[in-house]
Amino acid sequence: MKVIECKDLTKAYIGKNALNQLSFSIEENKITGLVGRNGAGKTTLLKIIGGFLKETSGTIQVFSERPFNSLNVSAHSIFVDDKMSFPPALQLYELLEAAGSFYPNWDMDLAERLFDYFSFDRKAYHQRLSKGKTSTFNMIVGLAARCPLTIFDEPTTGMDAVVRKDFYRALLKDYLAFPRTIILSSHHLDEIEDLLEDILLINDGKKHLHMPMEELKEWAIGIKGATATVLEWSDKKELIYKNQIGADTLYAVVKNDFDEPSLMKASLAGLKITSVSASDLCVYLTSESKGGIDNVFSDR
Amino acid sequence: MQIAEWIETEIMKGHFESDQKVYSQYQLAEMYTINPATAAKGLNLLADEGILFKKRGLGMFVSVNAKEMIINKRKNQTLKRLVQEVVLEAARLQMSEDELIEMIKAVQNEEGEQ
Amino acid sequence: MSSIIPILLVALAIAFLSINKRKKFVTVKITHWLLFTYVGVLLLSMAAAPFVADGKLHARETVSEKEISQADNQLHKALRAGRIEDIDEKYLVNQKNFDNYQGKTLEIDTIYGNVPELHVERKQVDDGKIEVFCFAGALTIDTLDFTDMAGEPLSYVLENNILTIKPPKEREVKVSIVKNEFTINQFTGAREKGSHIIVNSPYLYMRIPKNLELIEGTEMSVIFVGE
Amino acid sequence: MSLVIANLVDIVKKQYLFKLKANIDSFSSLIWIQLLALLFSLGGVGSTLASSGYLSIEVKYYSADLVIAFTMIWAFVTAIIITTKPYRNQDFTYVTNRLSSSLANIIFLLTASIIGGITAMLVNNLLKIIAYFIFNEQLYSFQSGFRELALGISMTILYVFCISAFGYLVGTLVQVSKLFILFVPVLFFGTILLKTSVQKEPFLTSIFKFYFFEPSLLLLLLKILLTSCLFFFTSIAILNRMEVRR
Repeated sequence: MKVIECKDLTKAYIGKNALNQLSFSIEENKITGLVGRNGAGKTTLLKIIGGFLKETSGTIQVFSERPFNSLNVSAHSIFVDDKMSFPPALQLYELLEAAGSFYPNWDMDLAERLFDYFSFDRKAYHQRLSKGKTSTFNMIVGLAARCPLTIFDEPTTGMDAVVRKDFYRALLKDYLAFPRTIILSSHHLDEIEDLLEDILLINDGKKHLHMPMEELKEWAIGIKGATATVLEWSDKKELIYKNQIGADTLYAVVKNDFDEPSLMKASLAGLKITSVSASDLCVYLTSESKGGIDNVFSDR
Repeated sequence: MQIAEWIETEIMKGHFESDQKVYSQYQLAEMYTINPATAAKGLNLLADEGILFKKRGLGMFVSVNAKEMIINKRKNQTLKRLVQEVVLEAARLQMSEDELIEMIKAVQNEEGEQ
Repeated sequence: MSSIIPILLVALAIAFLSINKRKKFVTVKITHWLLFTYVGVLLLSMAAAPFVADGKLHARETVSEKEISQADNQLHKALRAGRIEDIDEKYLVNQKNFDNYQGKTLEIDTIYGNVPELHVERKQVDDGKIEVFCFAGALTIDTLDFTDMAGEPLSYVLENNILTIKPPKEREVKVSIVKNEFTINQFTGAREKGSHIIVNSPYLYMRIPKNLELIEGTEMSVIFVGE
Repeated sequence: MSLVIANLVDIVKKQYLFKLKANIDSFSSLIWIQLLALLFSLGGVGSTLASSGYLSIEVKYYSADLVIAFTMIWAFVTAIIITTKPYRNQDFTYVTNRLSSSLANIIFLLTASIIGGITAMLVNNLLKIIAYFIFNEQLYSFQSGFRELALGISMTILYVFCISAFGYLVGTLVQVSKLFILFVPVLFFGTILLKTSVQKEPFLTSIFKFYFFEPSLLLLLLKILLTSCLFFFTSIAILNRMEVRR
């Protein structure tokens, strides 16, 4: 069953399309990573899914309903980011209780355990928390709500490495116990890639890739070697990234449609074949030009 | 496929006997903090190779001759590739065949002493 | 009695709210204390307000303008008819008897600018007794009856066969009135058109012996009752 | 996957309770404002001097009118505040849609009006006590029974509620465009100064008379309730299209 279905989804701000004819669908009970550069439209997309923003054109269905102004979507989804707004008059523990009164699947026990683990003070106030603590608290709310659709937009902002790791582990453990649809957007793809089942890569408000994480890991390969040889091998292949190292060495990333014997031949020809990490690949796929930052400095 | 390799190693070490049930995808997911789909893919890879077999509704079990299959596979694929690289590197360094074999023997002796 | 009902109602409302709150509110905050204290003080003062009376905080009788003018008319009528026994005692502000009046004549004079109406009743007997009554209409401020504070509207002395009507001492009446709020006044007809003070003029009434000759002073107008 | 369909009434109820807790601090400002008004009222809200011959009469008036007026201002400001961005975003942190958010806001404002209205009317007694004990003044009051008090309280509540409805609309308009921050006061003071040729008196005066000079309880009830509904419906209609957390 599909939890989210978008068709030609467009969101226009003044003079600019944040989302442009975006079409995709997300299956139930999968963890999907939403990846893209800054300003690619990730947050806009997530806020439309959460019902905060109104689509300009196209259709979006969450739980088979248009999310904007849908009480149903709001009741069964939660949107977590570092800008979640809580009333300043309430203490942290009261905020948890309030969340408990709203969300039917709320697990107060889990919330309290996480609360104590991350050593929160029950009587503290949300707006006085540090950046990392804010994110941690919001994450607790997001996890304990157990919403059928849980959206994390850059959930780890400000968290230190240890807390980030704890969060990923908590997310996965709770997901295993209570499977649900989770969308996770993050800049740290290398950190979250193990968690993900699917990945949705958007660029300039358009869908670039949407595939299982496992496929993405084998989707491209890196070839490194003498420039001429590399060029010969990558000829007629879909070139994703190319980097000239030194005088006569070239590193190229191409779409992986080689078969096993031809790879063997390539390495016999002195080429170094490497796999490309998902996070690098996403950077290559969404970079403005094939040359990356080096192009800026190339013609000086 | 790290998961597949890890289970292979476990079988080689004798942690799993033949006909014994291996970890489920969910157990693996929790142990390694990975998505259960990823874990399932690793398990399925081994099932496709015949190292594991599925019992419907019960999970994955170690095949009777799993160890040999792993040994064969590693010999024919993993080890072969490693050797290939060694040979290639030796050629780049302009080592003779004898020199290379000497080197291999020396390493083997060192390992044996330990 | 009437003030107890709203107190009960408010108390009930607070009890209801606090029961509802007890489930949800884990922490009692300063605001809660503030609110409870405030409402408590208000309720206390509400309960206390009628009791601080003790002669000071009076709830006054209210009289409508119509009632005042009616009462004034009736007073006037009774005076003309000579039926002062019918007049409510509260309108009688001053009464003096002069016994053993020996003179044959009585001159009535005034050094009081506003000449009050003087009603004279001739008695059937010559008993040498002159009775003087002074009646005054109500003093009302915004329909509150302050007649009792108006004091004597005039005084008089009998000397050398002359009854002199004198103005009273200057008198200051200072009152502080707690008005009803506009949300009440809007419907009770007491919509404020500024303050409304009514001071009704005083009347004099005399009983004189049968054969006493009355000499009217220059500015006096005497009305003989029953003639 | 079977999802329990969210019930509007249920959500509004939860949200209302949540708002009551979240906005509890607005009630402390109510108390301070009423105490301030009480302080101003202690000097008397009006006085009259009259003399008739020998009698000179000085009347000093006390009433809680000022307290009610201040409570109205409080309700107006409170209504504006809860339409502002942070407050709307708070709603959307938990379960809501725009309709439920507005409905909960309206019920909250009604609660605020009830509390404000009752306390404002009761301040009258506090005024008496303070004037009696501290200023040692001889006070006279009208004999008013439960009927008058109940009438006064309910009318105060209704007035305060109506003002809060107006505040909610103004706040909503400001959310649509910040220009209204400029526009509303201009409109307000403009109508005071502006005299149309048809009407002799300023527009605002006729509005004032329309409500405050209505002697019929039933008619006023109708006027106030209709006005409040109109304000709220307009606000809901506007807010229903608004995006949050942009």
